[in-house]
Amino acid sequence: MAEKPKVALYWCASCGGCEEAVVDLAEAILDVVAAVDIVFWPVALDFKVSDVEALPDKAIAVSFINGAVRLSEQKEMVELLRRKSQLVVAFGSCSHLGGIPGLANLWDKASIFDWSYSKAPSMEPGATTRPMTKIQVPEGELELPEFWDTVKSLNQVIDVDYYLPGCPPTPKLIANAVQAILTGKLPPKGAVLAGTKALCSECDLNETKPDKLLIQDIKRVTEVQLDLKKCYLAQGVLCMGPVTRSGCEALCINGGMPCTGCFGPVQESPDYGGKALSFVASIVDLEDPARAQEVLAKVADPTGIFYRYSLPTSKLGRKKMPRRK
Amino acid sequence: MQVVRTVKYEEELDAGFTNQVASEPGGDAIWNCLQCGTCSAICPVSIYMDKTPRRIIGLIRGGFRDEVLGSLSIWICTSCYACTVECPQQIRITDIMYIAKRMAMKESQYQRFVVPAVEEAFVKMVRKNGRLTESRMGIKVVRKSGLRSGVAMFPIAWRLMRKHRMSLLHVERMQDPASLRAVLDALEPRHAPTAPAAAPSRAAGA
Amino acid sequence: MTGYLYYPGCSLKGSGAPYEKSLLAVFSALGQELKEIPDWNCCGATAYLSVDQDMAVAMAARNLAIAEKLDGQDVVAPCSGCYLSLAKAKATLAEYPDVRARVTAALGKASLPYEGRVAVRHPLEVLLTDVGPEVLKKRVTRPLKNLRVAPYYGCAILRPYPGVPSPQAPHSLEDLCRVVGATPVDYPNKARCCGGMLTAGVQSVGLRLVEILLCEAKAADVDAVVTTCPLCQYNLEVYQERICKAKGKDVRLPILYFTQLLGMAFGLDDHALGMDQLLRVPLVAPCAGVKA
Amino acid sequence: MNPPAEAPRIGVFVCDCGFNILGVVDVPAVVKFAAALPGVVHAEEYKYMCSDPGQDLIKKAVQEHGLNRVVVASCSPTLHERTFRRVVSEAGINPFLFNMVNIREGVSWVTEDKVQATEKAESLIDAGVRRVTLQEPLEARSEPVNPNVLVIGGGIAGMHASLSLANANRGAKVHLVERQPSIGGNMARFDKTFPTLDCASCILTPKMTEVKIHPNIRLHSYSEVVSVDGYVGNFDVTIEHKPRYINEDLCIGCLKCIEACVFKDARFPNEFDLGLAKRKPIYIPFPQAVPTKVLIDPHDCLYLRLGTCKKTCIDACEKDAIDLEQKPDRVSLKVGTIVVATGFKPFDARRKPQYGYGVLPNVYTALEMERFLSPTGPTEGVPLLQDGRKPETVGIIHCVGSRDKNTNEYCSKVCCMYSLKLAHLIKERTGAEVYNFYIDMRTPGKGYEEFYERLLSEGLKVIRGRVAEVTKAALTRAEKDHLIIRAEDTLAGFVRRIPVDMVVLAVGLEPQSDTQELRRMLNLSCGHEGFLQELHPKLAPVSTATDGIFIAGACQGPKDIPETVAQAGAAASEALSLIHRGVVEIQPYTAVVNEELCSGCKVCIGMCPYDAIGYDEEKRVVHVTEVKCKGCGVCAAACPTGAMDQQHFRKELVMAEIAGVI
Repeated sequence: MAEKPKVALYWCASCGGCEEAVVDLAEAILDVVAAVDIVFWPVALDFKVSDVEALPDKAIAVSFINGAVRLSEQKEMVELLRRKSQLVVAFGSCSHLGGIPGLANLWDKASIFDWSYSKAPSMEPGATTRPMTKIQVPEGELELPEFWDTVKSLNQVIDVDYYLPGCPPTPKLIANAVQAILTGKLPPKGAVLAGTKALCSECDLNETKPDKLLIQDIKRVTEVQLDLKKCYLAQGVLCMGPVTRSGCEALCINGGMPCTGCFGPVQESPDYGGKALSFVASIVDLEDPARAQEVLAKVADPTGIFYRYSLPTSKLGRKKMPRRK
Repeated sequence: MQVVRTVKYEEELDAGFTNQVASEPGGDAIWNCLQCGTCSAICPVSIYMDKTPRRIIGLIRGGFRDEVLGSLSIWICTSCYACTVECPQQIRITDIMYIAKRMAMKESQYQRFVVPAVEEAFVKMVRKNGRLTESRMGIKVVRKSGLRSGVAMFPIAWRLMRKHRMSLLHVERMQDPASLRAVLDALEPRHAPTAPAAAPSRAAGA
Repeated sequence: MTGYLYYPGCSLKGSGAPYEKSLLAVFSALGQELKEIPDWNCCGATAYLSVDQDMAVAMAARNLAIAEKLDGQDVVAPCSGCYLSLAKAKATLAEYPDVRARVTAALGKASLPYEGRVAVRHPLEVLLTDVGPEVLKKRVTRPLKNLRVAPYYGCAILRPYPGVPSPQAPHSLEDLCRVVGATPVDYPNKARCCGGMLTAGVQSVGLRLVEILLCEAKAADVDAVVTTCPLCQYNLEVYQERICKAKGKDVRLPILYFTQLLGMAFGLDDHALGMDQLLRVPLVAPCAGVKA
Repeated sequence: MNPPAEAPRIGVFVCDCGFNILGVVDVPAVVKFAAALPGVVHAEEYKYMCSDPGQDLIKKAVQEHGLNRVVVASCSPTLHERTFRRVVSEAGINPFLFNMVNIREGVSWVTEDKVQATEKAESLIDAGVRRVTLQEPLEARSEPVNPNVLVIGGGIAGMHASLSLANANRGAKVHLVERQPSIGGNMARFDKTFPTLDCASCILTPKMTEVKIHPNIRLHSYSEVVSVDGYVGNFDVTIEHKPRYINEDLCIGCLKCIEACVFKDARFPNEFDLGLAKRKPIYIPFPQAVPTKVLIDPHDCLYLRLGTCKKTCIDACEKDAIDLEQKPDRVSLKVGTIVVATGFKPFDARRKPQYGYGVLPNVYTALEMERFLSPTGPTEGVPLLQDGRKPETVGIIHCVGSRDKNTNEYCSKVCCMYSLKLAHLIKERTGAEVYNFYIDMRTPGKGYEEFYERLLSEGLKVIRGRVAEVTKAALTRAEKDHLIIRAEDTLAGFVRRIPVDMVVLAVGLEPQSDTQELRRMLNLSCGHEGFLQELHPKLAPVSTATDGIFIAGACQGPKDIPETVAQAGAAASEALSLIHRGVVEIQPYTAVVNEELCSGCKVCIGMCPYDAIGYDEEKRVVHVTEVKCKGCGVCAAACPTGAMDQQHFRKELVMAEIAGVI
């Protein structure tokens, strides 16, 4: 029996949902486990970094890495895995585009620490504790990883072969990706392993979208009783379907929530948030500029909505912070 | 009957006057005036003015600085804004009257007319107490406008006092008038560099 | 955030005392809180604007800044003159960045940041739109039937920052009269100036304007003129005797505040409404039946 | 996008434009710079590139250097793009492989700084060269023109345009659509017309009859256009005929049914008389109406409102023309061109409450006064007060709703003249003293000033001052029971109060209230005052931004009858010229969809101002109707995925151009 291909899974700055998604493969995971040899999966199995370091370079067939990169330790780990792997797959929105943690690029380390350790309401007001990278204890010097000013996507740190988008990627896409890797039927390097068109193309509600999609008001999901059989955009609720890559089969929409764009932009669009912004501006149909402003102002937190998953990989990248002394 | 020469030579006019008025808040639309006379016609007191509001606008546009600042009209204006609302060109005529009043005050370009004098007294009192005491103000008005009007006002004052709507003793004032003065003082130095030395700012006892 | 902030202005603390009394009584009868702005200052009136624009705006804006510092509720300014000064200052600060820069800097010296967040309202509009005619009608216990009233708005709350709807053809006072059961007469000069400060400055002119208004009301055979402004009320009320004497015609008429009219219909006590402070005791004949 | 088939061989031609460009830009340095750019094989300068020698120079260079792309750096493309495209085309290169760079209006005319000007010219040429490298050859296409014409609006403009078109005798139909039951428009309401004072009916009625009997005109009265699709030369139109409850083909206009109606008295306001006179539920709008057919107002008719009536009208009709069950009926037409002549709406005088219209008695609008003065009007030609007396004094207030930033800022142009006309007629019929209150008396036009002088010599009182208010609050005995007009006599310098018996408000002209819907249906644009917008105020005054649609009369802006008729003739001639040519050329700047990328999200459909994008239900992608597309690029900008692109303005081209500039 030929040696089973070695597989590693790792997480960086992420919520853990991507790990859940792997577990959510349900019975299919047994097939995967039978087909591969998992050599590193800190969430589930007890392997040490030294085990990985001990492997020869390129010994791992594929590493699935989820989460954005924002700590020096994460950088070290992904560089290690890159060295040891033939293929690296950025797994999930955070790794692919920067993800929700990427919204931290609206601040920097100092302002984040300021809030988290001093200003946020606390049981212990006035505490001044701040994480340090080095501390002396009787047993010797302890070291903690460095926290970066800027969150990065995986491809901003190491070379990435494929991307599995989604928050998290759907079981079907994961299974397809594993299948493709196992059978060697791989698309060109750099491909996003999902649909090529935007989500509307596979959304059932697209049929109900009026030919002239123009809205007079913007509503939040909490403000309306959504008609689940009618295109949400036509009901004034911002759905990012038109801007977002397909492949999820309109999972959220079928579940009664509009698309928030976790699959990111289609290949040809350079900046997800910019396109999303121009798309929303396009469909708001108001003659009176004052009223239009009023309605557009109802898009609470535009950065958070239009760049929810992709700030680090957008043309903006991050907010420019004032120079600190 | 005296014969007067009315021709105006260009050098007697102030070419910059119009721009000066137009650059003040509310004066910007003055160029749009059609001279239609709606302002004069709707004004409840234009019939008492030496120059109707329409003429005042026309004079400002022509650079007739002295004629405007020396006119009675600007002091007759009751600031009821009827002209401003009715003007088909949306010229803020009331605001322009105020602009002219302020210029006249600053340049002492007004006859010893009772209205500007009363307004100065008002400003002084408000600056001191932060608020206005009507009875004290009344006395000042009477002093400015002469004994006869004072006699005429006496029965009115007496009746108001009996109804507890006026008192000679009570002074209406803020708890802390200094807090207002701090704000006003902060605005004071603005005038210092621009005001000509010969015409000290009349804006209330600096 | 409930209720309103209350900006009385100087007149309501003096000759306009009946206005303040009736206003507070009516609002409290309706369960609407009016909280006086602490240590308010004069709005600047017309006089300050004739002397210095920035200071005039700053005077008014200081009151608005204090209101902002509190809960930022709407500011109710019953005196039409104050209403106009405050509204105009707010508009000037919004429209002219230079003025705003200078005035906010000056207010900053007194630690009063100004953002222009509070709305300036006139109580007539508050009563008819926020409270609403239906609620007012329900509270009426003594409908003022048989009472003919001349609705007189004066100038300041109609323009140019209208404190009541339809400034060209206002009907708020008429609506209010109907709410209390009284009959508003057609009063063509209802938006004409009362003479304002000219009754003090240039009396011959001021009194002529008063005379026209009173004659017209008299010709319409009304029982009272209803006003919304302490200066209008004062001008129309205190010069009646003098005009009678000078012109040889009877122009004597009760001049009421609209809040007094409302208070009467609510069945509030005459003293609480400051009725006894009016120079001309009103409405003896038409209200005799009601009072009994 | 495919890379260009052959390697680019670009020629750059820099124009001195006399001293216009040369005076500020260092042209020799620019030429040197251009020659060194990638793809450029030839660069030269010339004094006037647009001149014949300049054009020859380009052609010669194309031959000599084997150029396949050309950049000309000179003036604005609006001036000479056409010229140079022709030149390039004559030299054997596809005209869309040419690019024009503006270094005059955009550079030399806007600065005196020679160094910066030269730098800017260089970077613009760099951008132009990068762009032309990626440009693709394109072909303009042509389409046939349907000879039928739709004319919307049956006032004097629409009637005149229809007759001009119909008289060309092309064997095609003119479809004239009028929403009122009769054609004639506002002009039919007038008694006389200025400045000649000839009778409006006398000149209008023959035209109305001609429209009715003309074999080439199909009149759709009491009808509205409900939809227009298609494009120049090929419009699909749907018209709805509103039910008259009378079979139009059978009715002979004998009016016996009106006589027989169960309502013995006329009691409903007559629309034609603006409510000043009354009619029955079954009526004809006015005696000379065309078509002379009766109609029933379903809101007034007992049977149609309540379902019960003796229906005496049916018994009275000998032709069995009455059909109380009639329903709206739609017809579809194909036309090649459209003339819009929907006219104006008089300003609503209630919007100026200070003049008391609708509140004070004896205050009327000018149009109402026209009816009073008409022999067929409510008072048979003599204006009367509400109490039946003749007025002794009448005030005519000019500029009601015009020249007023609070309502309409523009001058309505016709009010001064019609006010003078009304003054003359009122004086003539009643002997009243008439005052005209005006801001400026505007009487330019043939015979107009003479008319003004005539009125002055007739003793018309003119006061130069805009009226502030009309009130009934009298201050003197003479004012009692009068309307008092308050205005400043600005020439005398006094405020005056003038008591009059009657007030006439010279209301201005406004766009029809449904102009916006019309604009959307036809894809036209409106000026900021709301009138339909012409393509060019001087050089294309009756054309619109939509090819094949022309405008005439007051729908384009206030104008009097002579000017309206002239415009109607012009619109007809523009339409005829298109019809005669027979084909239309379509610019190839159209949008194209990459179906591989299109997700069918439909955002572009709502954005397209020309209705050029449709959705393919089968393929679930959008498609562009090339002939409708104007190449505005809105869809390409709005497309959330980059599936939509515009020919000649593809993203790569624009990005390349930007890269050259920065």
